[in-house]
This record gives sequence, C-alpha cells and structure tokens, in this order.
Amino acid sequence: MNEPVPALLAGHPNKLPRPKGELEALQAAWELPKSWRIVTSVNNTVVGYFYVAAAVLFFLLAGILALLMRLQLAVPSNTFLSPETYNQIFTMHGTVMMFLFAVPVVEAMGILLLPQMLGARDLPFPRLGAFAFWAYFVGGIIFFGTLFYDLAPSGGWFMYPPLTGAQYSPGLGADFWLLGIGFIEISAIAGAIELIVGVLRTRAPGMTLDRMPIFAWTMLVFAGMIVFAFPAVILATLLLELERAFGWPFFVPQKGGDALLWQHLFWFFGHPEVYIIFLPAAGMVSMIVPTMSRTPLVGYRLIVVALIATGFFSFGLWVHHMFATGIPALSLNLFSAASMAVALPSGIQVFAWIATIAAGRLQLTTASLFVLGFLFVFTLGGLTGVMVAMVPFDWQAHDTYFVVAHFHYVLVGGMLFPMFGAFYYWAPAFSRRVLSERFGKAAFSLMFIGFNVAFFPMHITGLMGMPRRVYTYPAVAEWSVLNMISTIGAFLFASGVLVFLFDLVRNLRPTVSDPIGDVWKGASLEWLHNHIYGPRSIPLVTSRDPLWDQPGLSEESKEGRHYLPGTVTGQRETIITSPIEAMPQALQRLPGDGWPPLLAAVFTAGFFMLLTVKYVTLAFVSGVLALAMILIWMWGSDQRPLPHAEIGHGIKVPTYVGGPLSHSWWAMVVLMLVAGSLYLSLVFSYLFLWTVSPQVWPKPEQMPPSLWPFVSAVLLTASSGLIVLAGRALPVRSRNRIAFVAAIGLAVLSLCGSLGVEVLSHWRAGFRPDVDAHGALVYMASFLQLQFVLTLVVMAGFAIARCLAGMLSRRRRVVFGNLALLWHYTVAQGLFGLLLVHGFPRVA
Amino acid sequence: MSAPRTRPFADLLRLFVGPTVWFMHLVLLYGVEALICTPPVGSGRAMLWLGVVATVAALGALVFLAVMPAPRAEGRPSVHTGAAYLHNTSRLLAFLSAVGVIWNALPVALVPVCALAAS
Amino acid sequence: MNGILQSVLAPHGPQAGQIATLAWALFAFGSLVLGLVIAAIWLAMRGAPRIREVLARERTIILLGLALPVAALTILLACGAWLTRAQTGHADEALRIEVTGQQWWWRVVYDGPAPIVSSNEIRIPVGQPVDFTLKAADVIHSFWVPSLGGKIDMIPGRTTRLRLTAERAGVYRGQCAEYCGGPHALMSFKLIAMPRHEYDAWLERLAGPQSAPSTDNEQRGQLLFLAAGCGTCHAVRGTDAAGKIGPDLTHFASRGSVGIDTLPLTAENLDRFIRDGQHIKPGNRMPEFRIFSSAEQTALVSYLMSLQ
Amino acid sequence: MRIDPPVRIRFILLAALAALFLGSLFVWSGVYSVAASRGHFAVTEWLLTFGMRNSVKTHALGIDAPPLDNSDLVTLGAAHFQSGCAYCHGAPGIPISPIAQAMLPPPPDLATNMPPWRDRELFWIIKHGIKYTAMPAWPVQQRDDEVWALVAFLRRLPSLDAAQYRDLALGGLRVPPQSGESLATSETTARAIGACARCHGAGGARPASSLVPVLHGQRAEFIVASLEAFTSAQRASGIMQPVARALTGDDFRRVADYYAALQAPHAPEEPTDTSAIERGRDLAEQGDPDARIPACAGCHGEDALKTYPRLAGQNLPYMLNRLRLWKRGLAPGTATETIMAPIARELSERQIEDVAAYYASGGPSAGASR
Repeated sequence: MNEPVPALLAGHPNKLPRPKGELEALQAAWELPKSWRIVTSVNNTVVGYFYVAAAVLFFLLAGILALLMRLQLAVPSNTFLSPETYNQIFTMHGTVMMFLFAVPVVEAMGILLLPQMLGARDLPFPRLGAFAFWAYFVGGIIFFGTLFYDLAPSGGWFMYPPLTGAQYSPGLGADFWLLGIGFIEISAIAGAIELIVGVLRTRAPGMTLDRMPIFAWTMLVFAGMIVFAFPAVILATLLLELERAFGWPFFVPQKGGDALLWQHLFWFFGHPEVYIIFLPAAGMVSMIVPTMSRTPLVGYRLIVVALIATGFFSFGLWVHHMFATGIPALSLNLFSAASMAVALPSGIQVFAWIATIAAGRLQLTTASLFVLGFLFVFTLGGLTGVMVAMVPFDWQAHDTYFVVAHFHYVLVGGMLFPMFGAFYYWAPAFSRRVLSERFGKAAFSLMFIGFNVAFFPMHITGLMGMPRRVYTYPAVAEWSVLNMISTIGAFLFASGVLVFLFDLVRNLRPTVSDPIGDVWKGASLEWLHNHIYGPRSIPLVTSRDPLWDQPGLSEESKEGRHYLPGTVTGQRETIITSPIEAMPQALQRLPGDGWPPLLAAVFTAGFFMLLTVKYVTLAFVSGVLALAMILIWMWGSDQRPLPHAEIGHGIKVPTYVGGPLSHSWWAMVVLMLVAGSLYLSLVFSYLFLWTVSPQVWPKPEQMPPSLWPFVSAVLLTASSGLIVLAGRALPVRSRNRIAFVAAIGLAVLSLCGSLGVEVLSHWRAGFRPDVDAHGALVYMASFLQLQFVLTLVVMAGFAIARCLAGMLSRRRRVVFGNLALLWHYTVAQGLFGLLLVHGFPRVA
Repeated sequence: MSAPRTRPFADLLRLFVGPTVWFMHLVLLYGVEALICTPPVGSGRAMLWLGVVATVAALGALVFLAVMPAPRAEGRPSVHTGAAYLHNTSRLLAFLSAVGVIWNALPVALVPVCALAAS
Repeated sequence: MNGILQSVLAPHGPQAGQIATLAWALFAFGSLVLGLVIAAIWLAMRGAPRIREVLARERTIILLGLALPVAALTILLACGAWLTRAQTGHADEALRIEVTGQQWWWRVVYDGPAPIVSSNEIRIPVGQPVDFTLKAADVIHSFWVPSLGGKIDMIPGRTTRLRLTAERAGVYRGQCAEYCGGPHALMSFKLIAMPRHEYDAWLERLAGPQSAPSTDNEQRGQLLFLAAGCGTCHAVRGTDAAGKIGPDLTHFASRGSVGIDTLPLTAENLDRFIRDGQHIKPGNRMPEFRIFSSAEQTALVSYLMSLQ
Repeated sequence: MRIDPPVRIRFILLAALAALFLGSLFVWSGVYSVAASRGHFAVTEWLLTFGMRNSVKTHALGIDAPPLDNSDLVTLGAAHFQSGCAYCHGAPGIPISPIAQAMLPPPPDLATNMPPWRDRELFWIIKHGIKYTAMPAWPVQQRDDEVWALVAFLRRLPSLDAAQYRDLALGGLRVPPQSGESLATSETTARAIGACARCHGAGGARPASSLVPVLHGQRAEFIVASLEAFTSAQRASGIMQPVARALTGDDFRRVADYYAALQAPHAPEEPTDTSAIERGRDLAEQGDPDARIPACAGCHGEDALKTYPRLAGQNLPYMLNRLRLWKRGLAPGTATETIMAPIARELSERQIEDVAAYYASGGPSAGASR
C-alpha cells in the first residue's frame, strides 16, 4: 500500500475535444479476430455469447430428455422406453440441467453482463474465462454424447453409492459422470474466481459496494458459494472414482466405509447448488423490476442482507435431503430449523420487489410478465419447501412426485422464468434488434400455463403415493389421469420454448459493437453506449442508479469525458479499483486473443475423457499438452512494469502492482479458499467415518513412530522457510540468480521429501489404501497433498525459468508472490494433515 | 489526496462473522449429537446443557457484533460510503443469524436426544 | 390395484394420520400465504395510491417479509418438533418383523422361536404396533407404505427402524422409494393387515414345513426344481433347496403375486416369468430358464403352485 | 447476408452432375468387365494393395495383442487353420487348391510367404476379412479369443515343416491308410477336417490344447445340445460352428454317446495352489450369497439336469477363458448360457481363478479318486 491513491473528484476528468487517433487506438487494441478465428477471442462479450448459447443448447437437449420421460409416463405400463434407457435419461436430464445448464448459464450471464454493468472494459482474467467456457463446452458435449453410445450414467444425478460403485454399476457410465462432472465443476470454479475478482476489483471509480448493482452482488455471493460448495462434491467424486478404480473403500460398510458419507458430501454441495442457481436469477429480477417500474429498488440494503444470509444459511441444511436415512430425530429438527431460516431472506426479497412495484408503475412487458410468473411460481415452490422442511411431512413426501413438483417450482420458477425475463430484458444490450413483445408474451403464456399444468398435478401424484425415478407405474386410475395431464402440460411448456426460439431466430441480431441499446431506459451502466471494449470512457459513479441520477452520462462517456478514454499502453486495459470504496489503484493490461486457452481446455477435456475410457497413454499426452498450453499462456502474463499511467484528470496510477493490490493476489487467495474447503471436506470425511466405524482405526501402538511425522513436519517447515529466503534472494536486476534458484530447488526437494516420508511412514506401519476406510483416508490426505506438491513443482520450475530469462525480479515479482502464497498454504495444509492423521488416532 | 487506511479483506470478512456464528452453533449441536448417539454414550441432560451454553454464547457474540461501534469515518471523504455500509449490513446479518440460532435451539429443547426417527 | 391403498391422503394408521393432519394444516397455511402474496402483488400494481404508498415502505418489507415469517415459521417449527417427538415414542408390546431390501425384492423375517423367512408380502395383525427392522443387502432401498406412515431408508451396513400400525384390515401397497437401479419402479410389495386371530393362524401355518408334492406331475416338478439348480438360489423348507440368494419359496403359492408383485399369481404368469422374466421385470436378477420342454415346464409350474 | 453463387461454382456443379450421369451410364451399360480371369492393371493393383495395407494398419491401431507365445493357443489355431484356411492359403506339405489359386487376387501361400504384418494387423484381417477379396470375416465377431489363437499359430507357421505341421494340426491323430475301394467309394479322410479328436482328444488322450474342453464323460444330452447350438449359430464360436454344421443329427447322437462313455483321462499334474482350490471348493459348494453367486454344485453336480455340463476335471484354461468371455460381455445365445452368463458376470477375477482351479483339480471327485 505504498502507492498514493488519488482522491476522486466529481465532475469530468477529461477535457474535450479528445486528441485525434485516441478512439482509433482504442478500437485497434480491442479488435476482434476475423471470421472463424473468433473462437480464439477471449473478450468477455464474445465468450459470454458462446457461453449463453451453449448453455441454452444444453437446456434444449435436457428438455428433450424431459419430454421423452413424460412420453414414457403418459400412460401406465408403457414400453416406449426400456428401464435402462429411462434410467439413463432421467440421470442425464438432472445432471445436464444442473451442471450443464443452470450453473453455466448463470455464470455465462455474469461473464456477459458484469463488465458492462460495472463499467469495466473486460473481466480481470479474460483467458481464464475463455478457458472455463471451452472446458465446459467440450466436456459437456462429450458427456452428453455418451447417451448415444449407451455409455451414459444411470445412477441418478445424485449418484448414490453403493449403486454407483463398481459392483452395481460396472461399465463406463458412472466414470463418465464422475470424471466429466468433476471436470465441469473445475471449470465452474475457474469462472467463479474470475467473477469474484472481477466484481471486487474492476468496478468503475466511485462505485462503492453500496452502489453496486444488485446483480453484481448476487454474482459475488454466487461465486463465493461455488468456492465453498463445489469442493465438497469434487472430493466426493474423487473418492468414488478412487473406490471404483482402485477399490479404496470409502463407501463400503464391510471395510469401514459408509454410504451416507457420499450423501453428506453431495448434499453439502447439492443444497447450496439450488441457491447458487437461484440467487443470480433473483439478482436479475432486482434489475428488471426497478427499470420496468421506473423507480429505484426499494430495500436495497435489505436485499443485500438477504442475499448474503441466503448464501450462508443454504450451507446449513444439507441434511434435509437425508431426513429418511435414520439419523436421530434431534439432528433432523436442527436442519429443519435451518431450512426454515433460509426461507426468511426469500421473504424479504419477495416483499422488496412488491414494494418496488408499488413505488412505481409496472409496465407489463414480456420481461415483467416473466417476473410476475416467477413471483407466483417461486412463492409456491418456497411454500412447498417449507412443507418438506417439516420432518414428519418429509417422511411421507421424500422421494415422491411431491418433491419433483416442489423443486421444479423452485428451479423453473426461481431460475428459468427470471432467466427468460433476462433474455428479453437484456437482448437490446447485445442485439441490433429487440426481441418481439408479441412472441414474447405468447411464449410466456404457453410456458406459464404449460408449467403449471405439468407440475401442479405432481404434488397430488406424489401424495397419492407415486415415488420418483420410476420408469413406469401400475394402472391406478388417479395416477394415470394425473400423469397424462402432466405430460400434456410438459408439451405445452415446450411449445412456449419453441416460440421463444422462433423469436430468437427472427429477431436476435447479435453484435458486439452497436447494439440497439437502452430501450427500457435502465439505470445501470450496461445501458451506456457500449462496445466490445465497454464504454468509451469509464464514468465516475456517484449513486446506485447512475444513468438516472447523472443525466447526460451516456453522452459524456461516449465523448470520452470520463476515465481512460483511450488506451495508455496501446494494449487492452481496465482500471483496477479498491474492493470496497472503488478507488482507482492501478491500470491493468489485459491479454489479447489467442489459441492457448481454447487448446488448453480441449486438451484438459481430452485428458479427463481419455482417462475415463482407459486410454491412459493418450490421456497423459493430452494432459501434458494441456499443461504446455497453460504454461505458454502464463508465460505471457505478468508483463514488464511500465511507468505510471494517467487515466484522466492528472490521476496517475501504477501499471504494475504486487501483493494485495494486485488482482492476481486476490485470485490466489480465492483459490486457497477453494483448496481449503476441499481439504476440510476430507477432514469431515475422516472424522465422519471414524464415528461410523472406529474399529478400523489403528490403536496408538499401531501408529507409525512419531519420529516420522516429526521429520515430515520439519521438512515442510523448512521448505516454507526456504521460500521466504528465496523471496529475499530475488534478484534486483539480472544478477545473483544462483541464490534464488538454489533456494527454490531446495524448497522443492524438502517439500517432496516431506510427502515421501509421510507416505512411507504409513506404508511401513502396514496401512494400505484398499484394506479399510482408515487406510484409504490416510492415503487420500497424501493424495490431495500430492496434487498441490505437483502444482508447486511446476510453478517452481516456471519461476526458475522466468528468473533465468530475466523476467522475475524484486520489482516484477507477481509470479513469485503467487508461488509463495500457494506454497505457504500447502505447507500449512500439510502440517494440519500430519496433526490429523498422526495425532487423532492417538487421542481418540 | 492520501488514501484512507482500509483493510479491504478484513472488512469484507467481518460481514461473515454473524452467519459464521450461526453455522458453528448448528454444526456444534449436530456434531455433539452425532458423537453422543453413535454409539449412544452421553445423556440427554448433557445435550441440553450444551445447547443452553452454546446458544447463550452464540447469542452473546451476535449481540456484541450488533452493538460494536461503526468504524470511524474521520479523514474519509463523504464519497467513501462502503465501509460504513458494510458495518450496517453485518449488523443486520447478525440479527438474522440470531433468529437462526434461536431456531436451532428450539429442537434441542423439544426433541429427546438420540431418539430415532419413526421408531 | 383396485382396493389396494397407497396414498398419503388416505391414512389408515396413527402415524400416517398425524402426518396427514399436518399436511392439511400446511396446505391451509400455504394457501393463505400464497393468497397474501398474490394480493400484495395485485395491490402493488392496481391498488389505491395510499395502499401502494404503504406497500412501498421498507418497514412493510420488514413486517411482511421478515416479522410475519419469523412468527409463522417459529410456530411451524415447534409443531414439527412436537410431532417428531410424538412419532419417536417406544411401545414395548410391538411386534418385530425384519425386512431386508435387495435388488429388487424384499426378504421378510418374522420373529418367532425360530425366525420365519418369507418374502415380498408382509402380513401384520390389525391394531398392534409393528416395529420393522430394516436392512439392505446390496444398495440403498427405502421402505414405504404410504397409507400407514412415513418412509425410512434401508442402507447397507446400517439398521434402521420404522414403527407402523394398521387400524383397519386391508391390503396396503408399499413401494421402494429410493432409486435402486434397473427395475426400481417394480420393487413394490403388499402389506396385509388381518385380525389378530387370523394372523396368528396364518403365522403358525407359515412356520410349518412345506407339505410334500402329491401328484406325479408335482413330484416330477420337484425333481426338476432341484436338478435345474433352482434350489441354489431359492429355499423351500423341508427340501434340499436351501438357497439364500433369491426369495424363499416356502408356501409360495399362498402369496398373491409372481415376480415380486409384478403379476398376479396364476400358473400362466408363473410359467411366463420362468421363461421370460426379463421381459416381465427387465433387469431382475433371475436368469431366464428356457431349457425345459413344455411338459417339464408344466410339471415345474404345477409343483410351485402346490406350495400352499 | 446474401450469397450469390458465382458462375464458377455453378459450372463446377454442372460438371459434377454431368460426370455423375456419364458414370451411371457406363455402369448401366455393362461394358466394364468384372471377370476374375482378366486380372487388374498394374496401377490398379498397386492402388488396391496400397489402400488395403494402410486401411489394415490404421484400423488395427489401438488393438492390444495378448501374449501369443502359448502352445495352447498355437495348437488350437493350427487345428482351425487346417480346416478353415489351408484350402486357400496352403500349409507345409499341403499345396493351395488350384480352384483357390484362380481367385482374384490369388490368396498368398502362407506356408512359404508370410506377409510382414504385425500381430494386431493379422488379428484385424482375420477378424474382419478384406472386402473385394475372398478373405472372409470371422464367422462370430464376438470371439476375439479364437482369432488370437489363429494369430498365435500364424506366428509359428513359418518355422514349421510338413511333419511338425501335421502333428500340430491333427493333434497327433493318425489317419490309417485307406484301401483303394474305400478311397473310391467314400470320402477321403486324409485331411481329417471333421475329426473331433484332433482338438478334443479321444480314447485316453486329453485335448491337444487346454483351451479346448474335455468331452470325456460329459452327458450325451449336453454334447448333443451343444452341437445343435453350434449348428444353429446360437452358441458363438467361429471354430465349432463350421465343424458342427458338417455333421447331421444322427452324427450328434453317435459322437455324443461315444464321448459320454469315455473314462475321463487323468489330468496332467500341474503345480496347484491348494488355498485357491480350497476357496474354489467353498464357492462351488456354498456360493457367495452376499455377491449373489449361487453354489456351482447346484447345476454342475452329478444330480443336475443332463443338459448341464459336468466340470470335474475340466481343463483350467478352457474354464478361465469361458468365464472371462461372459464376464467381458459375451452375449448369451443358448438357453443354458442365458442362465450361466449373468452368474459369471458377478464373479470377481479372483473367484474365477479359484473356482476354475477347484474344478480343474478334479472337483468333487478329487477327494475320492486321489
């Protein structure tokens, strides 16, 4: 924090007229790749389009699967689909809707909208965003393709073992789920890191946290929840895949495992997942309602509180998916209480929107209709949610069509309707034409009516005793009628979607540079004159509704009277501001377009998918290529420091910053949070399985002698110390590299040594990973540690190479800073792991 | 022209203290019950006492959070409203968390420990 | 299915009755709240300016969106906890029946001096609480008789319990409620509640040995049953057939169904199931036996139909 | 965006249409000769060969060859080569039939001139055959194990002389010289194509290859049922189907009675793992109810149906191969396979080895006879 940060001044930082050639230079820096090379673009608008389009594609595909299921269930004892096909289809429907549509489409809207909304030129890590998209797209297509080769998983989207274990699900289907979904989750986390740092660090000057559009708040909470929720399911998929491939018995009761461990881990992710999907959609509603009502949002403060509270409370109710598993009644009611708690923030939001409508005059546009539909459907879904949160009621409703009705009301009502409203609302910001209101209203009517006809009867079907996930049912009169109605409704709903698609084809004219723009007279910055580079100049924001409260802002921005009207360095740039008060702190140069992110994603997908079909050699070739692509890409980041740059009004900001000022420091911290929650999930698994089967835990005398962990701990600590020394030994200029290289090299050796000692100690003590749950967990801890050690080895090699190339010095040190952060984290994790696996059995 | 001294990371974290207290309270009660009941070793009284102590402690922490004075705004230009805003928000979150804590305590008072569902 | 009950809303036992009452209360509560929200939206859009002005206040948000839910949910939560408590009591005079879920059938063991093994059909006396001890042999299943009470999962490596009481004699349909792969949809069973004295007589007969085949045809069928290896999976008490992999077939013909409640028990259906089981119940674990001549097949079926 | 197809595109389209029309006319006219007697032009020949070689190489990529240096595989392959391949490809001491030689292209004489294919490429050729030549595909696409046996034999073939070949292919069978009369009035048996004993042994001789089942002492009903299943192609085997087709229903009965009456020959003494045999005995007698595996003895014991096979003393590699085939997904074709295949799929690799070892060691009769 040595750099003086200039205070912001109201008014216009720049004088007119702007110098000649300034605009042309800006356009040149942001020029798009031509024709098919557009796939190499990393610009958020282009990637955002692709992302949204791909997500919609998966929505349609999963929707077709839903229609197939409804056809099968239209009449009793139907033979349209075989049981195996039906089971694959319902598994894929759930999985694709959740992992390939709901989360990605929300993330896509974030990538597409956020920079514009925040007044940034792009997100801080454009290539990471492109990587996240391509990884998702390639992985998703392959995953969906398994349906056509009879390789699709059939264990349900929840994948409960032992049904999904090697014994009861031989074949590749479950592996495709585990590796494919694990991989797509990694892509989601990459996107989340991008969004968090984007929201916190690239807002327009003056856009303090309390002036931030609600949508940005929701994306922040959304991404934060991904950071804590997804690691749990990543760990779960890792455990199950290791069990399937190598027989590590995490879920096998005879060897001390437990099937419920999966359910805990899965739902610790799975419940927040629902809110991960819902919150951004609620954010969209909070943007649409004020615009359509022509009045500022009422209860902004309360809504933000509600968002954060939802984010938190949603982590405390995972057990309510396990009410029927025989857990003690007191525990169930604890989670019943938590489930009630999460209803509170939703209540606040619903009445805040109603208040906003009351404060203004709601225009009945298509977007408004979708919002009204959302309010009705979501409220109903929320109420049935309160019902199933009641323990005794859930004993009856659990795993019946009542639950199917409930969560479709929540998800379709809470997420899909707002999303369609958002498509209609934001289309003008990205299209040369608006979407048709006439078609839009028809689409809404069909979807709203169809949805209720399809899903409302399911409440009754469920209470009439029909369980979920059945491919057929006997000819009970009531069941037959209700199911037929549901099927008709489903097709009505689909016809609404079809009308929407027709509208898209007729009217959507995607563009990056000249959209029709502010047709709704919105208040937030995405309605400025935006181009591929965002606004010509980045405005100073002084209120929550800048376009309403600062008249003429759009013209001023277009004329270049605000910050950064051109390009200072000739490259793509954006302003880095402070996380809370949005003070300009630095000018960040953004990377240009290129192949590495796309290729890295393709090869990463190749690695996972080839591994699934057991082409091990090819998989590793693909993995190495992916790594190479990532290294090429990383080599181009951390650019040479340049002199301070003026962004307007004589305000000069540095073009190179390190430590907490740098955006990459924030990204690394978020990554560490991801890693931390992954490790905590393992700690939970360890303690949980101990409570279930303490008999497989070793007695203190069977433990490895304490000398072993001691040596391992010393080596760990030493490696951290060496990294500190290496930081001191960073060359000022290009000399004195030997000390640095030696320190890093020694640190790598002692880090690897510590892991080796740790693994060897267990091996010599006679623990084996495939014998019992304790052994499996102990080696699992080392396995997680190994992942970090390998990452660090690569990063250390990278740092050494940068140093030898003269690209790492005391001043230009971000690469090392990131390495050191992750290093100390890994050491801390390692020390904690030693304490757990060597200490716990001695005291327990 | 000099910057206000802010610690953005710490300020952001404070936002989460209230809900975290709620989460810890929940996990503590759940964890202790799991330990008592598999295999059943503890008594219902222990659970009840623990519930009372944990709830009082959690509520105390939340009240403290709610009455904690706002960060001083001296030396900050009026355009800097973010930090004060965060403080306010964390107060409200503390309130919501308190409701959650009380709700968590309710079943501890009403449902016998280790009773098995529907048996 | 006529006359067979499988509905939460038609309770025939105290457990299901309490939950059904709760359900109706919840529906009333839900309708009220939904009505409130719809009314509020309507007023916000079309109401008189004064009402709209009140609705647009932050205090209204706190009142309707926070205070009201806090009050209502506190009451609900207390009700839920109280009802949970009511359903977790212990009664000593309960009858014990052990049910093990398997892909895709139910092993039923009645408590007795020696355990009495049966399958796929459960009989209980009317009016007496029954404690079901629930286990799983392979994957997770869930035991659910909607008309009598809630469901509880059957989890490998764990034992769960469920208490049910039937207040009236009748046939109640139960079904596996946790997805267990393959023909999960067809994993159902019948629970028959009968008067105490009939139940006792029935149980006594069930515990007794299987009578020997009487006709020539049945004797030939028994020989085929043993020679074809049926007895390695199925047991018939009193014969060499002692397999534990498939359902116990002692007194098989006194049960009402074939293929685990997939088809009603008739000689023709049984014949089809033996030859063509994978079409009747796709994915089930019994291989299709197409090795018999039609005379052999008739003998085998008549033997099985004689297992009264 | 409007696209005006430029004139050139239109021209190319028209030209293509015209060429298509002329080509059709040429084919329709029948002017082209399909005579095998004419041979190919040198350039056509080169092109076809070049294309064929590369096609085989490309398609064989990714096939992993099992270890082939195994006398059981070689012997089995040799026996099939004799009955299925030698007619066209010749063998040491057996010239190619002149009829086969007149094919286009003429089949290569493998005894003298073995083309330099890799194992996996040979496998691919034998399994899939080659279009536009007379090389047929393997009759049963599911049985890769049989194809590998042939590949194993082809690897051995170049080093064989006529006597060694005869030993290998005829399994030590001696064909007595026929009288002139019998040569003149019945079929020649010199090549002994149909003789069961070449592979399965006869009298006191065990099968030449342990991949082939011992038939001695099996119930006649079982052997007949098997032969019928091969004839109707219900049971998958590219080796047995042609052999069984050559027999008639009466033959089935006679050959079955012959083998049923034979005393099982003694198994060769092999080092055996007694603990595996013990585990196998447990599995055979008790099954593994937790894994849903019924006791083998229920169907393979002495009292079981006569259409079920008896396993005591059966060849170990044969049983391993058969169980593994089912486990890897060989679709059951016969009524008995329909019963066995799902059971075999539940067996773990270890259980397969154990139970096969148990039965190979003599099974239930082992205790009595030793």
